[in-house]
Amino acid sequence: MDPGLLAQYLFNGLMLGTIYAIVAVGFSLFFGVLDVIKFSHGDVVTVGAFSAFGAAGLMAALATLSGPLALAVGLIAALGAGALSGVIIGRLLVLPLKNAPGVNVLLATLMAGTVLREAIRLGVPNGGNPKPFPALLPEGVLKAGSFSVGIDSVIILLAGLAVVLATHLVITRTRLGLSIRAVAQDEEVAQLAGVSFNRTVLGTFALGSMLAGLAGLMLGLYYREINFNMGVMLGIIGFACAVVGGLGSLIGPIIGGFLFAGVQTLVTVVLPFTSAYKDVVAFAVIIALIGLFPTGLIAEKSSERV
Amino acid sequence: MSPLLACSGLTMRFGGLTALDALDIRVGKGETIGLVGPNGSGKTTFFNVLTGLYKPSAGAVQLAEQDLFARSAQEIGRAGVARTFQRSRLMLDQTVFDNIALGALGRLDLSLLSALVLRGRFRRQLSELVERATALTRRFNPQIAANLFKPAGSFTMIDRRRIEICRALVGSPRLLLLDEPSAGMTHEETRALMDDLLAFREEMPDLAIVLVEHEMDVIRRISDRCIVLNFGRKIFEGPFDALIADREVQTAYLGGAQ
Amino acid sequence: MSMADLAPSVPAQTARSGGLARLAVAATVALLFAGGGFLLHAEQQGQVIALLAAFVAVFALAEKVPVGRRIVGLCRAHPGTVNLTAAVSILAIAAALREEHYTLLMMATVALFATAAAGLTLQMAFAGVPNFAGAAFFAVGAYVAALLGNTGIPHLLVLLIAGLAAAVLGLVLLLPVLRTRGHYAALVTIAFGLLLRAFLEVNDVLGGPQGMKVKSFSLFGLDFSRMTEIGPYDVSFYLPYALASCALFGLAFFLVRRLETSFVGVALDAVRSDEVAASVFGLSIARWKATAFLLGNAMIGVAGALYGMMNGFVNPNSANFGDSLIMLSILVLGGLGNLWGAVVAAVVILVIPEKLQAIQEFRLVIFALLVIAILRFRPSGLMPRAARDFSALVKGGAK
Amino acid sequence: MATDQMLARRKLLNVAGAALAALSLATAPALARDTVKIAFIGPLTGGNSATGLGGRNSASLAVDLHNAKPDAKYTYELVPFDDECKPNVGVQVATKAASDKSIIAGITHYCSAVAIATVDTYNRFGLPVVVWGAVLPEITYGNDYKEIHRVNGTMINEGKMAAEFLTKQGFKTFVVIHDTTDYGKGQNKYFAENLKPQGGEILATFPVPPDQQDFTAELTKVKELKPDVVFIGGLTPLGVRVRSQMDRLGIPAQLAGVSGIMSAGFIEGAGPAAEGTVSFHNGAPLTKYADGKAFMDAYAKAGYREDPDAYGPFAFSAANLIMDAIEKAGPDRKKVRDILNTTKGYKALVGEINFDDHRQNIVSANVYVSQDGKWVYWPDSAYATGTKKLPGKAASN
Repeated sequence: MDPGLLAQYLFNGLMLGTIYAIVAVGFSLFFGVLDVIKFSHGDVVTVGAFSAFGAAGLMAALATLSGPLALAVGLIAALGAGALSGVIIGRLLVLPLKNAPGVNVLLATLMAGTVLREAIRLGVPNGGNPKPFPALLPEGVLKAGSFSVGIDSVIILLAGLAVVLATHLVITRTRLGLSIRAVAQDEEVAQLAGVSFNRTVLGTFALGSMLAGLAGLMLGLYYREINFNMGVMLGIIGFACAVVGGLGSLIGPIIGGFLFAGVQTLVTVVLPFTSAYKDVVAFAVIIALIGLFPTGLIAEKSSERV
Repeated sequence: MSPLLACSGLTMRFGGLTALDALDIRVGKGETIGLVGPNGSGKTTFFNVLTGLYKPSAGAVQLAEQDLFARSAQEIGRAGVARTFQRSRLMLDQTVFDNIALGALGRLDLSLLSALVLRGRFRRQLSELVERATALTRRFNPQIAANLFKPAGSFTMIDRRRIEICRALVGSPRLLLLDEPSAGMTHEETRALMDDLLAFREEMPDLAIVLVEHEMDVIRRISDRCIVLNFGRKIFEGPFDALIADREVQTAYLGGAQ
Repeated sequence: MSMADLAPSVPAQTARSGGLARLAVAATVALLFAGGGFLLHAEQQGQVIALLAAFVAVFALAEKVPVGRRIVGLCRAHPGTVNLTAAVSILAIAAALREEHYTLLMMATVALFATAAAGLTLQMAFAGVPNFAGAAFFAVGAYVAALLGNTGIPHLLVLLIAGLAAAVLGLVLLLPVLRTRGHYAALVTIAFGLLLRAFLEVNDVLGGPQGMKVKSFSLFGLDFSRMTEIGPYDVSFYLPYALASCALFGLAFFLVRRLETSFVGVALDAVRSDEVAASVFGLSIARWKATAFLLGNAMIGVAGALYGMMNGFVNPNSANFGDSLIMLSILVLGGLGNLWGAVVAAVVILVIPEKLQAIQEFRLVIFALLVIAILRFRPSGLMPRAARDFSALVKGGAK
Repeated sequence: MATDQMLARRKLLNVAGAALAALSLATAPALARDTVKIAFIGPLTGGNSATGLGGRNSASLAVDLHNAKPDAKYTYELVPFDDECKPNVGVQVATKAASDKSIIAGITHYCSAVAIATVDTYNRFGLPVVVWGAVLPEITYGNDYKEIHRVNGTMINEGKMAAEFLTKQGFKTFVVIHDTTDYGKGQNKYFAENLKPQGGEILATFPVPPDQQDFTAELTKVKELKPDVVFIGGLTPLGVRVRSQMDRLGIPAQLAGVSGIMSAGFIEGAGPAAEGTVSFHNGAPLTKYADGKAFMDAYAKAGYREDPDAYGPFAFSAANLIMDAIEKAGPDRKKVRDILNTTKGYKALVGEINFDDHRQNIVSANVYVSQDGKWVYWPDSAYATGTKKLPGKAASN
């Protein structure tokens, strides 16, 4: 195959994988501290995208803002809205249901996701239609033979990888990260050691949901189009990546994300005319992998004491 | 006569860590063994290997001539090994009876046919089991027997321990493994529980018991023989009085403190 | 607090005043069903809201007022009376509303989804095997009905085959489901549901995205969709479907309750609550999880087949994730393990949104908020499952 | 609930504003008139709700305007139902509407899967319905139910027109991306069928799930194949994503789509990249019709929160068609059905409505092009006159 096209596929796969990974890391974080699946995560991505869209639009309407400034405003809006919705859902739904069966939390957050999604659909003017996301990054295309890539795509990819790295640093190097790890290991011991459980949980929710908000902004910048439904499938895929990679670890969901994107891209490349089967194949791979690695590729440390 | 339980060269490795190191342990019919050792010395691991929760790396395990080495938990359970757990493993939402019944399920008719259609056999077994559970629990505390169909979670800690022991006994095991039954209980409660156990012991003279315990008082009162583990190795075996005098045992405990 | 705590104290008292107690139980159940029937039928917003308020009040009374708790205890102590009254009430409602197509359609839908929930109860509430692909197995049943409906095979047999097919398809998942737990197992079923739907849609063998027509159910030569009168009465063709669906639910109810009140039930609960303890005491975790998973899927498949026959079509969209979640919501909202709870929840989840048609595009958001409210304030569901009490089955009472 | 009624009331007041003089005349006789109910069924929640709400608003506008007429015999009440674009929910609400004897007729369905699932129900209950948006041919042609009518065209016309027009423009090689619903699959089928005799060649066909977000993998393949045209068989979200991502990968091909992408949403969503996209749609543009501007004005004045969208005018026309039939026949389903069956030369917003023997409106598809942020009727566009060049042509030249 033409190396340029190969590079193109590789870049597409990397990009998709980075986005999946960022969403999946959020799932893994929540699971780490609280053993819950927060299924509204995908819709928080949408909230982030629409907040950035709204903020950038508002700024553009108020004054003619230059690209970087509008981008900064969009970024703050996406992160803020993501964190806020994460904390609200954590405070009002997840913490109170801490002792209920896991499926209750799952269902409650799923419904919370529906509320977010419907609120966007009903609240944004013509919210049922896709919205064009403004091009806030420098335009321009890098070309090499048949390989062409937008400068903005490169920026988004690098930013995405940087965010994954930054999250790793937050978890391993900061006080919040220490608390998160402590609570994830043993809630009781962490509390005895003076780590505030509720604050840590909410901190984790804020952090994970900020990642989701950021993913929303990145999706908007990359696809230049956002819609109220964009988070649904992304949420499921992110969850799948987190589980396949290994819940509760940080590197697992990242591997899961790239794996899922890889399978999807590969099917389209190898079997282009049956690309409709790519989800069939991707999910079959998921089932097979879980059959082979019942606790994820990066196995969760078994903390069960007999 | 060969002993009831015979472990030889029993070894359990987790990665590079050797949790059990070539253990030779024999338990005779009707014997009560006190198993002691510092934290992390391999006592609970020994139980977990013996009950099939961990697969041993090497060695041999026989229960009354039956080979149980590396068998599944349920095979071992059905062979007549029952246990309690250090951290209570009662199903608190379920009734006392359900918890105790679990101990006997391996020997009951669990076919779908008799559950759904041919209920006569099920009812007979149920009546027998209810009677047996009532008799068992009554010996420990009549209050439990009177409330057999209340959730286990509504009982006090000591009653929960009792229920757990009843669960282990209801299936008439040949070997009973008790993992720190006194954990989390006061002196008085522990004493009362041991009294119950000793009283019960007299009715089941063939039952062999291995008891993990930190309370030396308990060990002294009920064990025929003591075994001390340290770093997965057996460092002592003999009567309780000899244990107190043994130097190696003392350094094992004191050494851990240094 | 748990209502279960109250149950054991009741039988002793009721032994003396059995007749009166039974009457009270029957009256309560009949009243609840009458209310449910009105709700199914009510169209005016005012009526709907008043009925909903009445139900909330009833739940509050049953929980907070001594008399209410007493009656709940009585109901738990007399399951036979409850079930008999329920059956009679359903027949009475069906007879009274015999010409109301839409109401009967909703009644049948509720019964069939409750039947599917009974299958999920075996899997999730008893054995603890998560199944997030309920709608997929439901659709499998309907596809089997579509394929076999025209072949001359008696339709009762088709229902059975549909159940079998759903169970067999579930075998594919058995290995990963048995090897995993919790969220991992949940993902296996989520992935399966998405996979099946995508496959049905892409592949034209089973009709592609348009799906297939399903022949209407006929029993002993009696075509359900052609029944417009019974004796002197004009009836909706949905009446036989409503009755058959309720009968199917009755059967599922019977099976699940029998299993629950047997050693199998004890074994399943143990496997769910504590795999370690269960295996130490000689239970095979794999055997029980597999049993529950396959039996549950079979039940879902049978219900799906009848649903397909009633609707007259099946398509890949029937297997969507959203519908699987609807089934799950029914289970959780009703109270895991309580089948009457599942019926109440099925009404809440399937009928209330339809009654909310007047608020049109705001429907979904209001509904989602309602579910959140229930989960938040009644985390163990509308009607929590009672602890298993064998005392009624033991002759002479060992106590 | 109370707020909801208030909302409805406010909407009514808005309409009153739209036809202030007429209304003041009409209020008095309106009290004496009998009320007749008409059902509207479409997707009001979920992914296709934009079109559904646009249709509902348009139908409700038609009803309000009709009620404001002083010489109307009946007062009409629109009863909206949400089919969620789900076939089983569709059957439920269809049963609900059809078994409610006070409902005389229905304006039904945008989603083809739902429309095809419900035809049996309408036939069984004898409720005459007019389909306002679903384009699957089988809805009218797959049965002989006298109750089912359709004002919009089918995808057959669209596919034929697309194949003819695009080959005539000189395009030779095509790649089709269609969604795997029956809408997308059908569009693909009729386009491909009609393209062959015209001499066009399809290099590749990519069936994709309708909710797919990322098309870079497919489009990279497209890049490799270098077709003249990328043809979209799907709805607006799909169209927007493919259009935006084509840009990103630097694919110069012409984009053409079916009526599913001919919405304000496409132009808004794709932004400047929408320029030059070609679409095929049954019926002529609103401005071509005498009442088009009046409709748009009235719609704007009524203050709906959502746009009428591509199929709003059809829902509006279907509502008027039904109300006029009821005016003639009275509130009797059978009579209304018979009158609807024989519709010929009915002047509607979307042009003249003529039903064939399958009660399918005979329409011819028209070509539209996205120009300067609007969908422009091809003959009127700068592209037809040659001032502008279709992007695909510019690339191939």
